[in-house]
Amino acid sequence: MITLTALRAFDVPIQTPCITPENFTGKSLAEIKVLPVTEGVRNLTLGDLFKIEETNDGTSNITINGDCAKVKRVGQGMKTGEITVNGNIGMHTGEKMAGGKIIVNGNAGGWTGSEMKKGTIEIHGDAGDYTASPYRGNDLGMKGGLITVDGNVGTDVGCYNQGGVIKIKGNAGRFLGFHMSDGAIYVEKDVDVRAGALMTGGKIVVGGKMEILPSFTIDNVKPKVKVDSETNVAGPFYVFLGDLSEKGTGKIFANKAANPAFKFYEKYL
Amino acid sequence: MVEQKLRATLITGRTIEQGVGKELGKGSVEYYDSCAVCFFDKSDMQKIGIKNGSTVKVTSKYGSVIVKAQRYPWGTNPGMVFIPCGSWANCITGDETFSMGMPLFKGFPVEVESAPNQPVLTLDELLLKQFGRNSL
Amino acid sequence: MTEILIKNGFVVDPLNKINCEKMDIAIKNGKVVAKVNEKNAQVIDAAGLTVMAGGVDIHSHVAGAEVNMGRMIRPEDHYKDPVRKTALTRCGTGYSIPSTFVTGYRYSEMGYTSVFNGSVAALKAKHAHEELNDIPLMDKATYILTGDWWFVLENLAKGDVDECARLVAWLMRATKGYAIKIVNPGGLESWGFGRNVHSIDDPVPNFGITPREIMRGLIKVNKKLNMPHTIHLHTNNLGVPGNYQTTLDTMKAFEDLSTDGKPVAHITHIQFASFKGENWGKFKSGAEEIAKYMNAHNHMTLDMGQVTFSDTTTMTADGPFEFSLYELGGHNKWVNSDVETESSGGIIPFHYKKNSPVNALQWSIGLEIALLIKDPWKIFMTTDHPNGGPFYDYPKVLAWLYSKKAREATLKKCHKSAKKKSLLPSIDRELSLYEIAIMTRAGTAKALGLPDKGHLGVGADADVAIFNINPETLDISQKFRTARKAFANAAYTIKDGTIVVKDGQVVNSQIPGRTFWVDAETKDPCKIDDEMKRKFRDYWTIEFENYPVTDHYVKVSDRLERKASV
Amino acid sequence: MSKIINNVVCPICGCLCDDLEVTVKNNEIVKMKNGCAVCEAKMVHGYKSEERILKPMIRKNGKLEPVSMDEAVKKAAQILTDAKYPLLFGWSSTVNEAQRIGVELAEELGSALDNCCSVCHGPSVMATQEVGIPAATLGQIRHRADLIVYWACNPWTSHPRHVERYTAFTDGRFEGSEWKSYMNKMKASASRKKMDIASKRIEREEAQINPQVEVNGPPPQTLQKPGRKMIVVDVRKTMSAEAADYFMQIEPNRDYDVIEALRCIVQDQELDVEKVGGVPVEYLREVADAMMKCEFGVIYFGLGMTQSLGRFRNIEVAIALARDLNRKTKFIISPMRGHFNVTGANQVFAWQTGYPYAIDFSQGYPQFNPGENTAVDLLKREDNDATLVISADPGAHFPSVVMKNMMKHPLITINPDMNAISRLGDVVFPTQWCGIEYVGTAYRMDSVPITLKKVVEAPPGVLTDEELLSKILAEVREIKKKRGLPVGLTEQKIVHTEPIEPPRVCPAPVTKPKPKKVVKKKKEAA
Repeated sequence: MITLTALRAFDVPIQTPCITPENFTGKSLAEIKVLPVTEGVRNLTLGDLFKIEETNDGTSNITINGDCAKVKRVGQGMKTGEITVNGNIGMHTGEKMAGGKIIVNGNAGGWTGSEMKKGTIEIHGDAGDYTASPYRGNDLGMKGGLITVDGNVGTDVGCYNQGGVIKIKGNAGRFLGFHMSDGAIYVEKDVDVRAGALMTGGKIVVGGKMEILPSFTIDNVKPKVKVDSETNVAGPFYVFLGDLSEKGTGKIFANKAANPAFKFYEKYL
Repeated sequence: MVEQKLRATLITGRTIEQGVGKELGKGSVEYYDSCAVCFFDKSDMQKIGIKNGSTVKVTSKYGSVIVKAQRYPWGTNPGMVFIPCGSWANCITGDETFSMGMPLFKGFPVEVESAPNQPVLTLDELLLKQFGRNSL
Repeated sequence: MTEILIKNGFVVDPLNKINCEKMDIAIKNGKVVAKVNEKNAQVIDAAGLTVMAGGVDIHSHVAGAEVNMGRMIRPEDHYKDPVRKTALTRCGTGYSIPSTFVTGYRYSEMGYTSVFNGSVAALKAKHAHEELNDIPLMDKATYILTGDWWFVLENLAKGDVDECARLVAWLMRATKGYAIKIVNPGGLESWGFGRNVHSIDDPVPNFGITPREIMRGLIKVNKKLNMPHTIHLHTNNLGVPGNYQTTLDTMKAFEDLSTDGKPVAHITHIQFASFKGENWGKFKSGAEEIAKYMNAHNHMTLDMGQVTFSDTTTMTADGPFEFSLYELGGHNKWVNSDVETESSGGIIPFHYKKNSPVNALQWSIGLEIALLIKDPWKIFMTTDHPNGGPFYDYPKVLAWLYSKKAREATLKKCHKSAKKKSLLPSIDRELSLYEIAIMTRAGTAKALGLPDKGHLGVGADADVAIFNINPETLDISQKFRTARKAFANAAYTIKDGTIVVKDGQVVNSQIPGRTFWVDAETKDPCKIDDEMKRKFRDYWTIEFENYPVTDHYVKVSDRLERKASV
Repeated sequence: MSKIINNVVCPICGCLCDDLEVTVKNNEIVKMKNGCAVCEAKMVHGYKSEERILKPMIRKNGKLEPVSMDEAVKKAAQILTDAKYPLLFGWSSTVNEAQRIGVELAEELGSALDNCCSVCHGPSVMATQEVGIPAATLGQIRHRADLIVYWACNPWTSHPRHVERYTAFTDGRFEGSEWKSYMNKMKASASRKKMDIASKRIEREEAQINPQVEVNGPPPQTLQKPGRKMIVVDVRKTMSAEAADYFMQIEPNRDYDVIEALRCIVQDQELDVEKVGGVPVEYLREVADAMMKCEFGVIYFGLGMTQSLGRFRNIEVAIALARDLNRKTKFIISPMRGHFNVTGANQVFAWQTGYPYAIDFSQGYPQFNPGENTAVDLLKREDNDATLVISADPGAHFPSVVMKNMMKHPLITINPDMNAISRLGDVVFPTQWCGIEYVGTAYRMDSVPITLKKVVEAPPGVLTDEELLSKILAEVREIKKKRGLPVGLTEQKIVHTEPIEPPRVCPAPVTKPKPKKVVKKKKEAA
């Protein structure tokens, strides 16, 4: 196992796509120390920014200590192994991840788990905007895998989701699950406006307050809903179908008790 | 009934006077006159007891600014106030971009109160107050 | 300027009828000369290498509003292919629409030295020239969309070919253009109100003219102006199943206009215009019919528009075509860009897949036509970059042309219905290096009317490509991958007498390249009076004086003066 | 002696009107015809105001002091090369020729490069990246449009001549001007207003946090009339709304919902709700009807969409609406780009790097991501430690909460006059007014390139943006070389207006080129 400890507080963005378990496998400590990274415009090596130690436990797992909120692209494209971050981490963490696990004991930046295919990301703090959403212009989002967030998430989370599962214990921002076509998003608390906009499939389950776009239509009321094989949530829930403007068949499950304002929809049932 | 504070939605944007003012020069009287103002619906003005030309203090989560009140000439928009874009408006606009580069310029809550006898700062005074420097 | 002597290479120079002969090429002051002093010259030992003239691409969308819009809307595409800055070269991005600098570098790395930009609306010609200036290492020129220019429509509807010719001469000068480009004649104007024309005899709404009359009129104009290139035509009904009939009708419509046996029109990206079958389900190849016609007639030239199976971006001035492509579904972005009084346009990102029956057959059609037309001087190699695939896929296309084995290797992976319908298994022809040189440089230079390009005779421009192919030892049809690699990474590229690429790497990025444009001198210039200016103000939203592309916009200008017969 | 210069291009807003008639006397503009009030303010007065900067300045002990150009350039280059991560921002009020050098400078520094569009129509660009855009040049609208929708914009104030030059009040080939019918309407409404004043209404009493739409009436019969129709959709009534055939007032931040509702109606979907964004669904139905029945419709949208809640998602669905409408008729949608060359900056950046704005060069190649590399986000996170601002005024147009972060680090400004940001600079450069004092290219809001003209001579010693940036770039390279860092090449300047050689007279194309056979033949040794 490799432990990276930030040598100082970082003031400008740092890009470290080299930090993945595969990339560290088979490298000596000296070789890891000279892996290229950038701090702002400067070309540096990993050893310039982090104290690097090795514990012989036979794995290439990585532990990062310190406030790394400005460190971007950790675990980009990783396929196996585990990265544990004790502190905050910056943007694009676990982007295009194809396997393995990332645990963040702190907050994660935007685009965490962007275009992820497989694997798990556990965030024990908050996650930023565009978590699990694809890069600009891309309409292929999270394909699979699981992201769990203990805190709140920002806006545009889970856009173009094609099959991933996202579970959020806190609140979620606007445009949750924008244009998603499959997969599931579960938010235990409140969701800001325009959840499920342009969705064509998949489901969004909201335990707290929310707002429904005019382009959704009420389908029925259900006592409980299954998020994935492990999570079942008790309701009752109003089930909305949409997004009509995309001729979609996505489903939004809005908690009945938390959303008394939706009562008028019942006349259509 | 005159109330203490008006809670309203703020929009910032362009006006033709601001356009003319900025082209004449940011230090010009025209720019000052056209930008250090806040437009109100007539009913809102009565509510907090202000008239055309009264000074008001507009406060948001991000700061506050003193500007002159003016009646909005078109239609009725109770609950909406408008400040032309410029240094004064930007004392109270927000830095929340939702990760897309665009800060909070339009459609967020502010509080307005009458602030008689408080000066409306000139651009240089305003910059000095905000950033501790100017061109003087 | 340095002198260069390329020694002992196998020279392939079809315009001079030299086929893989071992000889030396001498270069001085940017030109090929009879000899240079070996002591002063930089000597390139080309023993065991193939020496050709620099490649001339007859149709590629590398610059202009449409291309740049394509760049702008595809960040996800560029994200896959970043290009790092070096001490010699600028950074940028690649993939389906590379940034301008990268375009220049990548062309040069393949031994290309000239590129002709597919289409530009006159109103936005300044934009195209600004971008062309930023494409280093290449000579370039741009075609101007003329077919739906209101002045052309009006004068041809009146039957006044001479006045039309004078106006087109003015237009070429005003836009620093090289040739008359016609895209879906009449269709672009119809698209102004969301309509289209569906045959060459469909009337164009509001203008009382048909596509046939537009094309024939402009061929006459082209002749009267004595333009170096023929008209450059993108046919009606492009990309519609069954359109090979329209293409044949179009070609037949020009038969009587060729009086001296020389070509009068160039149909570009013929692959997209050779579809058979009533609908996409019954989609078939029309290659045989097109090739049969071409083998019997000499009044046309074509280029392939080959599909290369990549995630690319389609872009054309044919607005209605792009919308119908969007309507087929499966696309997340659609750009339409009409240009007042002149043109329309559209962009759709498109992924050509081997497992799609239609895409796979499209791939087959392009190759079928290229191989079934016997005379390589009639059909040239392009991918209609980026429509069929990016230009840096050219080595792949060449491999399919010179190696049956390469074709079979790809066909094996294609959709089974395409495999069944493809004519490729029945075609044994494999192109020689000589024929490849015709399809990529000699033939294109000839069709474009460039006497100093595409060959290595004395007086030719010193644009040379040297490939690591030894015709004596390498059987390119068998070892197609080795040859493909050689075509992708030129051993040397020489531009204007300077070595710019060595071993597939740019070693000098400071040669800007020239911009060709045609100045056709008519006996009476077209009348620019107040009436004309008033009309101009009515037609466009900019003033007459602000329309032309001034010299400011052409970094290195190369004016081709022509004497017109009107 | 005064001379009149025709067809001068106005370097102010995205309309780039090119029909100005400018009178110059003693190297000063004294009169201008055809332009709008804003144009007059700049072309006749503003460009020569007392606010003009004539010498470079450096802040010493808190005060700006004039210095020589060399000293200022050296200082600026020093700041930029010393910084760990500089930001180059602005570019929308300068010409393409300068923007080209700007990209090269950013590339050489490895810095962040952003353009003003990130706080105006950047979201429009982002939306285009998601769904494309059916657009057209302005003339297409002038000739053909019979339905013109201005959504969340007020052309009367931000693009004063847009309506008269390009849309409703202009005569095209297939559609005529509606100016006369507008004048009649104005007369009628003037008398109605008098009546209104006479019968004074009772004021509303209850306070409202969310402004409630009350002037929203049903769409009038005029939406069925032949000829051009103009609809304005906005959160408040404006002068433009006054001129429209129908004004639809919606609640702030509800553009997205209203457009989505319209999209559903256009696709024959039933809505469960009765009101969207404060507008009854039956009114929306009539608006959708007008959109579907027109021959050629257009939506122009402004900052009301890009800056309110939803940002680029608003535009994304607006574009989707226009796209859906193309299945029924011809429909176009276009942003009302603000500054005269903000479009050009996007174009130049895109062709040189592949990306239109929000670019980061720190990896040696361009990376793009609005929200990550956009100026406001960078400043908010305090990622930069030096800033260069050119031809823009974030001092007046960025929220001061983020400006405070910019002020923590050195600031270089390049602007012709003392705008708010120049007042705050550490190194302050003067520059010429493009379009008044030097020639260059700008792109109109519909991406039509237009050449700006030079009408007067610049004050002595003041350089153009292009010259100034080239100087800074050369100095940056000098410093990097001294530090032993690799540097790029300076582009060869080719200054000529005529062909390099006498024009070639080619043989007619019918004669096949017959080059002499030439090449020395060598027998093989074997």
